[in-house]
Amino acid sequence: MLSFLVRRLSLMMITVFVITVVSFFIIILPPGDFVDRIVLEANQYGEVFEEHEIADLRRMYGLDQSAFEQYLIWMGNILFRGDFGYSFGWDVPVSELISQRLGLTTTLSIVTLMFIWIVAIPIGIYSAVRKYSLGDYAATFVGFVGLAVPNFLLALVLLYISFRYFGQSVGGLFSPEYINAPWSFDKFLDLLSHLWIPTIVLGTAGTAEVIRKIRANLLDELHRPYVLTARAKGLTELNLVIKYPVRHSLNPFVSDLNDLFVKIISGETIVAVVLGLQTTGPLLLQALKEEDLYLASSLIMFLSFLAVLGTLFSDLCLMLLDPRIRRQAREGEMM
Amino acid sequence: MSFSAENASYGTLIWRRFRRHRLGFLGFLFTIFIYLVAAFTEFLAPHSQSTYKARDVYAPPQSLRFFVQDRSGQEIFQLHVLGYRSKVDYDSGKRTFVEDPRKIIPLGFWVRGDKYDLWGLVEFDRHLFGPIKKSDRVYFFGADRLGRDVLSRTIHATRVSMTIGLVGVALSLILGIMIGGISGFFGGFIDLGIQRMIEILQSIPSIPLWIGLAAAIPPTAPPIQTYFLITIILSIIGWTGLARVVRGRFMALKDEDFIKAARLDGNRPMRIIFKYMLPNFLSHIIAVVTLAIPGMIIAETSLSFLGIGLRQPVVSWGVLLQEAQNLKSISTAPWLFLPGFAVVLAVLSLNFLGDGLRDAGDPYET
Amino acid sequence: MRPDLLMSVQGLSVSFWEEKRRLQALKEVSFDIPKSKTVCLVGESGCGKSVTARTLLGITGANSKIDQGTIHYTDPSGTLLDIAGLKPDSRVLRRLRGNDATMIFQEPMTALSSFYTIGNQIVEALRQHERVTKNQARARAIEVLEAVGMPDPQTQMESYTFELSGGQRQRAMIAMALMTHPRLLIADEPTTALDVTTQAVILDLMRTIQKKFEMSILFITHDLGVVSEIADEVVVMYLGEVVESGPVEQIFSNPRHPYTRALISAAPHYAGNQETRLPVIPGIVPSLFERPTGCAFSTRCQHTKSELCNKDRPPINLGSTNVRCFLERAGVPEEFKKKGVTTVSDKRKKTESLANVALQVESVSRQFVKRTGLIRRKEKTIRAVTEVSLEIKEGETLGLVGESGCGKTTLGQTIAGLIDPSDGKIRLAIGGQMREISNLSEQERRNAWQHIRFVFQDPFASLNPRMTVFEIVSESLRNGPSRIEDRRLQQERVYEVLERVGLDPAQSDRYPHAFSGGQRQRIGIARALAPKPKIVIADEPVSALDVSVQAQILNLFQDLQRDLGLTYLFVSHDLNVVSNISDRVAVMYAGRIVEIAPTAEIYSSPRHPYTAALLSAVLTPEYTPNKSRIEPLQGHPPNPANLPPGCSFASRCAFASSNCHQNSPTLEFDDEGRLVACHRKNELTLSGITRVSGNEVA
Amino acid sequence: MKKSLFNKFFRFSIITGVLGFTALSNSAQAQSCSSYNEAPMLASAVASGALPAVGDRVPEEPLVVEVAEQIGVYGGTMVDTTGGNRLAEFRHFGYEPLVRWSVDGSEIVPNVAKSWQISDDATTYTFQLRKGMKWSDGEEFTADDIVFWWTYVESNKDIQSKPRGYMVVKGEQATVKAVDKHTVQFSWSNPNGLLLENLASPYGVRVVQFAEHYHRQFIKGLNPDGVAKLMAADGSTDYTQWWNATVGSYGKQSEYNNPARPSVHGWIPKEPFLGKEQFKFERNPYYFKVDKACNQLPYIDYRQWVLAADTEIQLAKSLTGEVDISRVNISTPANRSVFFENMKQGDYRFVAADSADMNVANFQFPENHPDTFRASVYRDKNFRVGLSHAIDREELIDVVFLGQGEPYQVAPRPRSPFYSEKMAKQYTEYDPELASEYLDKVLSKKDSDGFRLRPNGDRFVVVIAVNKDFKSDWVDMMELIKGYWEAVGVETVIEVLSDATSISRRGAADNDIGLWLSENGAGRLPLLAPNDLLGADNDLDWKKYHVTGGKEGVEPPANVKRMLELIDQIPLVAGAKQDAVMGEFLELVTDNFPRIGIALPAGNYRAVSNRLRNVPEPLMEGWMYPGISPANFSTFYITKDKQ
Repeated sequence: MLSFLVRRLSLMMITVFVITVVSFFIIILPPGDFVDRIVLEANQYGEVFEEHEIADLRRMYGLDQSAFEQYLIWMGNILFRGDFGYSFGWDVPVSELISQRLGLTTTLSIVTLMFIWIVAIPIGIYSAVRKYSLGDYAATFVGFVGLAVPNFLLALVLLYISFRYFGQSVGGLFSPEYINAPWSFDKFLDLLSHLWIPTIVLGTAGTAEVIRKIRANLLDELHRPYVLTARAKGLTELNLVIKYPVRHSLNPFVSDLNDLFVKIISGETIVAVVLGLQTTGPLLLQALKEEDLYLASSLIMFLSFLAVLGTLFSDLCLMLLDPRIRRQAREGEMM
Repeated sequence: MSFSAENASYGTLIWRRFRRHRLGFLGFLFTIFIYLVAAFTEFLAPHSQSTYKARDVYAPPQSLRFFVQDRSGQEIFQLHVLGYRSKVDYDSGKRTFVEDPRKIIPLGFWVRGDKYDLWGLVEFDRHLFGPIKKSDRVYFFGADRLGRDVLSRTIHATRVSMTIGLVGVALSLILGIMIGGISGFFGGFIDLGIQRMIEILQSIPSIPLWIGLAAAIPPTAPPIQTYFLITIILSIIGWTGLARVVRGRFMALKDEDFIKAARLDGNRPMRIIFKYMLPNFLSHIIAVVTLAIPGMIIAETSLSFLGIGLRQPVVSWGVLLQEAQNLKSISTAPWLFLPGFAVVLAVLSLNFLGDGLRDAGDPYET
Repeated sequence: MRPDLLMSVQGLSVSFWEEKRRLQALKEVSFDIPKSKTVCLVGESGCGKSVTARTLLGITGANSKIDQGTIHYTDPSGTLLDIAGLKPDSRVLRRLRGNDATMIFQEPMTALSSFYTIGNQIVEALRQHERVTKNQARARAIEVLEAVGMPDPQTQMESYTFELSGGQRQRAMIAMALMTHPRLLIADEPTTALDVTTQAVILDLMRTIQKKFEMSILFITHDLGVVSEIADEVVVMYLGEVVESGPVEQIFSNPRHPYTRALISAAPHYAGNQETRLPVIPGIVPSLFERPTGCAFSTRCQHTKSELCNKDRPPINLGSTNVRCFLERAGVPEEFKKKGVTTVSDKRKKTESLANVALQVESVSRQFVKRTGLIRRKEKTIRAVTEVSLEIKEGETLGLVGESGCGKTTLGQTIAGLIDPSDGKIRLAIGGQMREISNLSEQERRNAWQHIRFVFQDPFASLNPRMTVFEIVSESLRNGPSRIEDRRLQQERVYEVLERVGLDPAQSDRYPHAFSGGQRQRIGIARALAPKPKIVIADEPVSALDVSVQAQILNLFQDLQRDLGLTYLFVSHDLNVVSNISDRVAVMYAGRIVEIAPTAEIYSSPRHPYTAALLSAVLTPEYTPNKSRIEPLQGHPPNPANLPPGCSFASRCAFASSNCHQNSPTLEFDDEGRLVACHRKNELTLSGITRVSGNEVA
Repeated sequence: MKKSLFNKFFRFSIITGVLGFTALSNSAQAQSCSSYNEAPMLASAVASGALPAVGDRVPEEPLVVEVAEQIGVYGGTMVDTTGGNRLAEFRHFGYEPLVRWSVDGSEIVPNVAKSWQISDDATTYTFQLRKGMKWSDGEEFTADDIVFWWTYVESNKDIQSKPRGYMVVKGEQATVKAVDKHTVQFSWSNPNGLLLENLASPYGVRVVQFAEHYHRQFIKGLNPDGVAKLMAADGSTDYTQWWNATVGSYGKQSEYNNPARPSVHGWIPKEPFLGKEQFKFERNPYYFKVDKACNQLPYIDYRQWVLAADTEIQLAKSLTGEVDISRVNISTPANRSVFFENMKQGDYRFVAADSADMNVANFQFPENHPDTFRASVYRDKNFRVGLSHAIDREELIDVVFLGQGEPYQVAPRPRSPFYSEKMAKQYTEYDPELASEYLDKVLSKKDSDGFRLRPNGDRFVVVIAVNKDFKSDWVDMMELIKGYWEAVGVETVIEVLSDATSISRRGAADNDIGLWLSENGAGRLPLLAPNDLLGADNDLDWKKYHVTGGKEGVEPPANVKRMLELIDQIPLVAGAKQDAVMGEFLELVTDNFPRIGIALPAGNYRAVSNRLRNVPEPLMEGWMYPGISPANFSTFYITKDKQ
């Protein structure tokens, strides 16, 4: 078990490391660098930099070095000093920018995941048990519509409705009075009251997918012999379905959990941009667009770390859920 | 179990099962419909995608009317819409439109309108439906900020959006089958390496990938090239899932008795792959592919939203929605969101179709 | 209802809805279950045995419907219930189900959930029906587990299904069914998935617990050997109908229905003479959609009188057994009047003496290596086959038997070339010369493959569903040195071989799904024969087939050998089947061959204790009152990843000495010139199948 | 015609000539106050002695600011949105240079400096500072602070390699010296004719941002050990990087982030705010401005910023009335309707905001394009005139700009002293036939579809690159223009770029016709960027020739040569001389017609919450006039009932 964890964690580290290399070079792939971006932006509102000022900026940001050197410096600082570098665009250390937003992203992602489960699992079960019933069709249809509406569209419409008809303050996950307040129960409630729109928007696509998955898996499981055994024991249909086939059908679902999680994290970017949430998404998008190198790289590193962590989590869940996998892990047979 | 037609091939059986899947079949019909629209956009759209009329900026949708009064005051049947009287009001920042009952715009089928090259071959100016008078305009979906017909633009966008999904998935499929197949067939270290690569690709959030790659598209690329580069970008991200499916299938099939039998029959690996393995997961792959197309369509809209997708003057649903993606449109010109319904319809149809295909995929399952 | 009855089923008809078609699964089924007796439901697959059992508990599923009939049952309080009239989810029925009447299933691996400990699932059976604390339920579970002979029940409570052996799983399943002290235990093919030795243990156990708990058992099986072993009453079903029912001794000694007789005679078994050709029932059980008018069996019955049997449904004829047949009205054939069933119709003609060696296997081993651990450095070696040597003569059939996991399939596939041996040599007689066929290049191997062909176990999985029969059979003719380029000649060969295996060449443009299991196995055989091979390796080719079809295929194998001079390596777990077809038999245990000898010698006087144990567990479809029971073989084979030192069988062997636990015996000639791998081969006297059937073989 | 233009310039030059004296008399007014009022929020601090009395905080001669509507009331919080990084909007509180633009941008008026004198040859500028003016930490603001800035920051090579160009004349850096405690002098050996304009621009702000007493500690040369320690604490190894990240000179956000840093702004941060989702600035109790009623400014207690990067969120926040003044980028004609729809709910009003730009956009022609035929076409004025006449500006304004604006060329705005009707209106009438006539003089051959051909028979195609991320309405505009130009036979390809892709196109030698902004059209702003009236920005060959004295580049035609000379002249002369030079330059430009304009920008506005008062109308947008910050935010107030 311990060796399993050690093995997995070291694999994770390697994966994240490779991702940092790949993403670093993807970020610098577009033509130009951060200084080009700010010069362009400045030009757009009429400001003109003088040549020496541009050179100064480039030297200051270390952009006069080769990409390889830049990467080594950044990685070296992370490894040896725990320093993630400095955001060009925000003029603050990357760690300062990320810490709070990463928390919000994680919260939002997890709440969305919860939302998807709470909505999709019962509906999926219902759809499978009452296959081809009116309810099944309705659930499938609504689910698919959720899948079909582009997130950003839904987000914008909900945003408009919320401020136009409910007069809710727009953008962000907190009301103004709580933004800089320390954590309290009221702040938490305030967060919840702002979370529902992004959660719904982010959750729709995932919900449809999970409903479909649960339904298909469960349909397979409902005809397994152990269901008959349980039925023969005299269990009521509801107890039986939940204790046996549902639990069994969760397996493939849990192993796909991470895909879902990664999708939510990716989808979060667009939704957060539209809704003006201060999560990592808009930060990353902006950083990418203006090649705020260390900010973008660090964000991707953290996000992919989250994703890899999600894989581990889903594997651990799987172990929790499936004694067979637990045994494999114990015996060191699992990757 | 018995089969009503004993000579029925595998494909026939799938089709028969598929026919019984009601939603799937409905999805199939709609999908065909949408692709037909994509094939005949110029003919089906009343106007070209770029025809504009300055006076009709943000004209709301018109409704179809059926009867007009002739000179004697008698009601006669004539499809028509009412033209607008409009006035700009700077204070409200708007052009206000009032239907003018005297401005009857008669509509008809097979009418002459904007010229186009059908499939780049024949020059033609007939349109399925539209105003009888060439200079008239009809806006069933309203007009956009340049006074262009949203319906016509939606129809024109169908081609790009629907084919981008198709081409993108086809590319992903080629990559997925090749890489997944290699991974699954050879196994061992190659498999391990490819699996790691897929894992890494899947752990990178897709947006940085998109942005990085999209920005690398040369700005001088003509629209058609941009279009293909965008599909390539979409498929670079899309292939991993397919590769996994293919690999899984390969792995499972490799141990099937009939594959062993094929080896014993002296077949070479290539023949085993193409004659035995591929046909046996083709139906599954088709289903997966069908389910991947809507993902591509949505992804294309997302790319456009991020401002790194297709660019004007190319119209895709993503481009149209991106143009509409602002509070101004919601608040004062909600009809600009109508292309969204096309997206929903297409995605729904393809999903239902894919679901049906998947359910029908294995005719031996009960 | 008679007071000695626990349950009485009268005129029960059940139908299913499948894809908008109504399908009658049971038609006027009637039988009784007496108290504390075992009733066996027998028949081939698709005869409605399981549906009957499930109907009794109301667990047939939502798409089924009881059309008519009654299931009378007196509950513990003395109330007479009609289960057929109760809603499946009614409280009354639910209280009965799993409480007063419990059920066990064929495959405990899938019938038990792998997600919960067996303790959890056993305890649940009790707590569902009785208000007991967890601890009480646990205590009772341990008690019951002990009663069913589960070793170390305390610990095993916490195990999962996949951590138990097949026998232990089935014990757990039985324990689960016994938790509530049921009065009726329904067992749906509980031993079919088990090895013979385990089957013997479980049957023994069921007999014991029946006595102990005074239960009635409804035992469903297709295996007449099992019936003869356990039944008090027998109900023979065919196509959803009861065709004959009666006491076990009557059924075996004086079967009145042609189907019953055919079933008994078609079952292969060792009868002192292996050169037998099995009597067969032509055709297969028809689909429920194609139920014949008149007598259900009329389409396959040798005694059908068309004017009679095809028109009306025969009435039930009471007598020594109750039988649904017109025969007695039409005139009973002579053979029916004899006691017992004739099991041999036709003597097998062996061709000339077996002189030339066709295949030589020399010290072949096969290991699989599994890497585990933190950096995949630890290796785990699974020794599937260890130092196997054997020879097969031209025209000979060598039977290879052993329990599941003993390595017989790996050996077969290694010889066929599907798996490379880790060690050793395999030689094949090609053109009068012994040529090594292991360790060849791909090209050479492809050439060798046409001489040595393989028949797979599963007739469904081994045919490519996307190819027509013609394509499948002709595939090997496209490759290799003797490939047939000419399309016409190719077709000729395919047609020839299809005819040879009893298929209509006109159907060769069909896809496999249009054929039944038996026909598919014929296609598989045709495919093997197409390039005119010398040797055919058949891996359990009949184990997936029904009794009647099994006989057809076994006969086909024999006919082909006789006509084409083929050499067979016939791999099977079923000693009855092997006895029927083999000239010699090799017995495998834990990857090694422990004994090799001509069939008659091995069956009548085994030299290895394991062979003897296997034979003692073999059940034959004959009823013998007061059978002398041999102590069934306990324990299970060692884990091939972790073989103990010394003789692998030592831990289960009644005769093991300390030497056996230390040194591994090799396969050597004993004093009588028999090849045995046993240290004590010259000291032991072991008995084989000595029982001689009361019904003399003709 | 020529004469009237000259007359105008002459009149204007007289006004500017006496500016310095006007300023003097301006400051004299302030003396009339015997005591000052202060914001109630400061009362307790004063009472407790933590803060000196208001009379001791305000300079002896505070700047008295005219209010737009009426004397305001103290209190309240004004809310803005911020895009987060690159805080250009900090102009909104940080526009406190030495001298500043008047609200309407027509003149330069005193700010930190109460008055100034310019030597006749424009080589020496002397500024009088306000006696008793304090930094926000209560230390006195003196001429030494400005000398400190010049010596240790602006011309410090550790911090930047060179000072900003306006402090350098013909390669000579300024001499900055403190004449006395409250007098500072900038001087060169050559005239620096545009110093005041530059000081009033955003680039002038830096002069008064470094308090010597505080910033000494960060200067390596003055405090080597201390700096080393500070850097070590921050884990920095590079001084330039560290300076910019922690102290920050112009353009770095860090310059506002440090609450301990003394400042002269109206509001100052109380804690570091960079990267925060929302933050507040508090009034500076030592602010140097008062109103006529002797109230110390600002009226508003707090300025609050809420992070909203996405424009739609910024818009939504304005629509709900959360924000007091809508941002410039969302206050477009296109959004006017949505603002109007939500006006009641959001409780705001429209305040007109004039653009300082000359035009919504201009086309620039690379007259030295590497493709020599193309270059020859672009050099031909007939081609440019033809294309200009081909554009239906009325329709375009109607469709794209909601009918706001008038057909206009690249020319000073109507209220600018440099306005000329000819320059603004020539060739703007829509006349396709006339256009064809002009074009026929350049490209007469046409193919069967009516497209004009090169001599070799290929179509002559112009490619216009548009950055959709910058001005999305340009894409729409181009779609119309493509139609107009193709109607007269010039095939036009639109290349739609994004921010990212447009970078790779910058400065490419083979860029075709450029499309860019025409800024600095109001008041005297045209003086600051005369280059923007010449040919393509990227077309450097002529300029290179001019700069290197003929060693590199391509020799320009005589009129261009003259224009380049005049551009050099403008900053070297002052007063009437300068205007004369500018006049000649503009006439040459008018005659040469190097750029095609579309329309005069109009119809801009800001949505201003109804509770916010004293907002002058019209506001003005721009960069060198850093609109809208010269609107005197310190005089804005929030109505008592809505605080």
